[in-house]
Amino acid sequence: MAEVDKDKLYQFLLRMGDNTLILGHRVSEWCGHSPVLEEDIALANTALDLIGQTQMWLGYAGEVQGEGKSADDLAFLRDAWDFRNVLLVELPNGDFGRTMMRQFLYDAWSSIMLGHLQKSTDERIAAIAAKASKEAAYHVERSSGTVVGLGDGTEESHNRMQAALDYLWPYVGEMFASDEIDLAMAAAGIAPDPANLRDEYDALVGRVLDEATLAIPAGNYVHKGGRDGRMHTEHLGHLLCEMQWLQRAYPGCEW
Amino acid sequence: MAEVDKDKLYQFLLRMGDNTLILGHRVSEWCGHSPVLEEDIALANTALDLIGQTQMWLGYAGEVQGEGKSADDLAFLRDAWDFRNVLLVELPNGDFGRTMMRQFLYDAWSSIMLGHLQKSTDERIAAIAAKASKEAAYHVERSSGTVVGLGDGTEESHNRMQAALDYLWPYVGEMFASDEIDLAMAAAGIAPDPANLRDEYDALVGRVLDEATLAIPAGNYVHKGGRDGRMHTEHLGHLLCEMQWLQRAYPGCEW
Amino acid sequence: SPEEQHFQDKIDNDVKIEPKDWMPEDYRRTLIRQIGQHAHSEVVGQLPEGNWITRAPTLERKAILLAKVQDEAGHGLYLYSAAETLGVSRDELIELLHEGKMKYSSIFNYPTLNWADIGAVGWLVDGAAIINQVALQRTSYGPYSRAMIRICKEESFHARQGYSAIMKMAFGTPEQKKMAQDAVNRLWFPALMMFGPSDKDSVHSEQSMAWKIKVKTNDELRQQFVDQTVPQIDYLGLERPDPTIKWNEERGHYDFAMPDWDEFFNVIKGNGPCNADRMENRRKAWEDGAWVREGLLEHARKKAARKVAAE
Amino acid sequence: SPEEQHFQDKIDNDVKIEPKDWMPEDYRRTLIRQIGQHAHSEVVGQLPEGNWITRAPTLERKAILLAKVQDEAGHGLYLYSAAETLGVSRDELIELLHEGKMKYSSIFNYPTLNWADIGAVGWLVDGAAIINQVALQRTSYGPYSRAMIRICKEESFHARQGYSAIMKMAFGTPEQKKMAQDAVNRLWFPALMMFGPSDKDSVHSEQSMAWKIKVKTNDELRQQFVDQTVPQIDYLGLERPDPTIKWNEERGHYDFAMPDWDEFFNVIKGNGPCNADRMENRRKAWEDGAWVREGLLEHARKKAARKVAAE
Repeated sequence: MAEVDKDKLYQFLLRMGDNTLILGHRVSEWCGHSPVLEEDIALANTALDLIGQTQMWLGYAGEVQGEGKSADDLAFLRDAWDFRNVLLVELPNGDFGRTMMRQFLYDAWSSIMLGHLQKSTDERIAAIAAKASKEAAYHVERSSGTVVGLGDGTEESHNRMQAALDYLWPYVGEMFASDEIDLAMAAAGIAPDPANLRDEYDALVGRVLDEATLAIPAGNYVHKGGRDGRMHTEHLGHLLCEMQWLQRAYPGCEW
Repeated sequence: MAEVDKDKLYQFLLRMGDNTLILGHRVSEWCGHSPVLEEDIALANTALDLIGQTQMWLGYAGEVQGEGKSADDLAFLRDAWDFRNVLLVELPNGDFGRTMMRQFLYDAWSSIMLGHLQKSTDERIAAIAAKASKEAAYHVERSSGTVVGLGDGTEESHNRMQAALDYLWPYVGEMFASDEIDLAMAAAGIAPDPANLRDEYDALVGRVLDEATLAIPAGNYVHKGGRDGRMHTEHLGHLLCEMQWLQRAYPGCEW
Repeated sequence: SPEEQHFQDKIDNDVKIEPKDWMPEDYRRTLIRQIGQHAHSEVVGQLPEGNWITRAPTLERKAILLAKVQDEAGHGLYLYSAAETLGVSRDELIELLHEGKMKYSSIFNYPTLNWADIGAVGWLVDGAAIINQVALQRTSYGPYSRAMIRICKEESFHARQGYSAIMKMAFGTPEQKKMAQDAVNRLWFPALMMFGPSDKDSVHSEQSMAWKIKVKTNDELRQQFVDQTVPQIDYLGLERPDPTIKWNEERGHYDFAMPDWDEFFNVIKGNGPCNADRMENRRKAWEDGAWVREGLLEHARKKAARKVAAE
Repeated sequence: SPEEQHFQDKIDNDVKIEPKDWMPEDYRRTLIRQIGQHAHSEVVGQLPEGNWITRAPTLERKAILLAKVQDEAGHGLYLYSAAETLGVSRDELIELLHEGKMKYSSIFNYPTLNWADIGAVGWLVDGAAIINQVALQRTSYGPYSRAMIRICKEESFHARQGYSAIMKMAFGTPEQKKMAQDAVNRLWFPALMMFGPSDKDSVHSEQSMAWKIKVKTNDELRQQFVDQTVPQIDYLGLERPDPTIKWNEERGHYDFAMPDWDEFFNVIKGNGPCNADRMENRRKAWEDGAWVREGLLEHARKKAARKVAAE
């Protein structure tokens, strides 16, 4: 493995782990409230996989950082501005359609990204990706199925899915934004330059949305600011109030 | 003023202050989301009055407790089980109808209670009540007007107000539950026995609901557990996550 | 009738009744009620635990809780399937629940108020459920019995995890220990209520015992729960939530106080601390999800039609 | 025409135009647009501050913030009333807003992300607003001018409170200071945008100046804001959010960098960080409240009818 700036690697790992942490949290909010029992099970399962991935990503991030922090420390004791997830995953669930569309847009990226990361020069990352890839492949199969089913369902379900896509699409671009951290990872063979994944993504997403009879909205404005922490949405702070409550209110406990 | 157990007086003050704190918080959640601009103003004003009353009640509670705690310490650094508000005020806002019905049911109690407290043998309490009474009189005038307007409005508004009343009514009784704390306050002339306020309350509420063409639901089950802290609702914990976030995440700051 | 005789003979000889077998209408009705309630309990039971998923204090605790809630939804599925073998659809059962015509376990009408409640739910509530369910593995209706066997395995795992979670709390900081005590104090009597009224007041018991829909009496199961749980409370160093609990050498069992049955019947009637919220939540989920169920159904129809057209 | 001449004479002589006076259609239209946007800004402006009301760190801060938001809603009322004198109803204006046909100040499409943002909004955003509004006290349309006079008094109170709040942060713990810096960094350029595009790119400016709907140019007002604010930033011990800021002895003003006007026009077009959420919130509030407005209206009708019947 080529030499790489430790802080950049740490930032990269935060991006991976914060994505799964925050999305896993959002998905877990559905618990007991989904449209049908099979979906309660599937959503809990997705959240569970994402939290499991978080433990691996943030666990490794803590090691790389070298300040003795555990995955839990990173998850529960940072404030919003230190989170590095893309904005897409912190958006509120909205209706079931918006949740599943967000899941699909993320799963498509994640399955591609993890595929590449299996070939990472960093063995730890390759190992995490190998495990997470299997889950991601299952997730994207499931969420694309739901997007197709609801997009090509009734008029109402079609309209709701189109509205979800319209709302979420401006947040997709951030997953492919490259900065110096990405370039350093790419140079060291640790991770692909996200910009290079876009074609593969567009092909996958295009095929599914096509089958779902949904149209990618016009306009190419991209909302960014999550993966570099420059400007999260207002939603993240509220999410953290809940997520971090116990660790904040009772610091220093074992649970 | 007769001798009174300091801890009982402290508990009594918490009950008063936690009611206004939690209800003020709930009402403030409406900010910018109410049905019409005049209501945004009115709700903000109500919340503001209630927070002002909280400062007085909890400020005095801290003094009586004698551990050097400020009103802010009591508001932001206790966990759910230490709160002594009635369950009614911690219930979620629901629709605007439920919020205004809850407000009316509370305002009616509050205006009566504060009227009696103006004659408290405890001068501090009498002074707080004198100030708060004026606000409460205005609040109950306003909320009863809205309850009448919506109860005796369209069929939909009538049905929604009746549903709100059906949901909230089982929480009314707790405001009139007496325990040894209340009896000690009554014996010392500090506060009335809440049980003795019920007739006055029923007369006021009955008159307004009558005009609103709303029917008090049958069944006399009473939900309790807030004012003695035995069993709050699940809602209070979530409310505190938000309300106490900054004080918990950044302890020991001045704001 | 000879059918009835044959049916009762099978039961008496511990031969399982299967869906296609003849069975008395009352047996069918009683089973539908019992299995349906059991299924609803699994589904509604997601809510009090779900209440803490977003506040789980560590990633591992969150994962454990998610896995548990997922299992419970899965149990709901098995049980609705078992009920369907009796000729009632899942949607019909859900409708009855939402109309207030079917019940679910009264325990889920109590709130989860601190993190230790999550441990206590696993330990006490799942612990009580298992005692019921282990007995029900021998129930006379085949599909129900098989569902119970499957469910019991997972439940005992949950109960162990719950105990380990509350152990952390009981042996933790003073605040954590206080949470654990608070949880046990609040959940003890509701857990005892899970076995139903005393045998002398139990409406359905006698016939159910004869049909082996029930296998042990409410009071037998409750005693078993108390005997198993009191030493655990002691081990945790917590105060017993009922000061009258005392070992009775003669009986070889703990004596204990019965829960407040007035409260129990009030909860059953809908007056529990959370009944209104639980049902509001479930109804809203169902109504909000209508477009999803309809959309997916319509898609399946379209797909089938396209397949037919292509053949 | 003589009417036009008479109208322009009044303007030139600083005689206020009143609702019943003759006025050119374009003047009326421009005023409706400007006052309406201003009113919408007050209403939408409740949202970014409301975002922190439930998290205000002390009771006093919560009270101050509630009072401020209440004032803003009140300003919305005055301004809708001023617009109504021009023959457009509040409901019509709100409908235009919800359809995306009217705008509100682009600043409210930026998020409030930490508690210091609340101080910074009072100090920078209200500070910028006041500079606009002080100038507008001399605007030619009477009701608008009077609304501005009333509003300015309250706004300057808000700006002082905001500054005092951010002072606590800037002089507080390192984390608090970091919050203050973060807030200033994020809100500085959006605050500069509040004065609108540079004079050379401003579409409506020339005619508006002639009609004294505007009294100073965008760039004049922006310079005034910068000159007033930079010393405050320095006093707080915060880094200047724009490293090119520099005192220009010759001009007697600070030099500074213009905001990214591409970003500005994107926000105006609906692509700001919060546009979609703000409008979703406002539309939802309006739709959810329909039954309330209808109910109260119907009650008023009934009451009036009863009164007539009784007479």
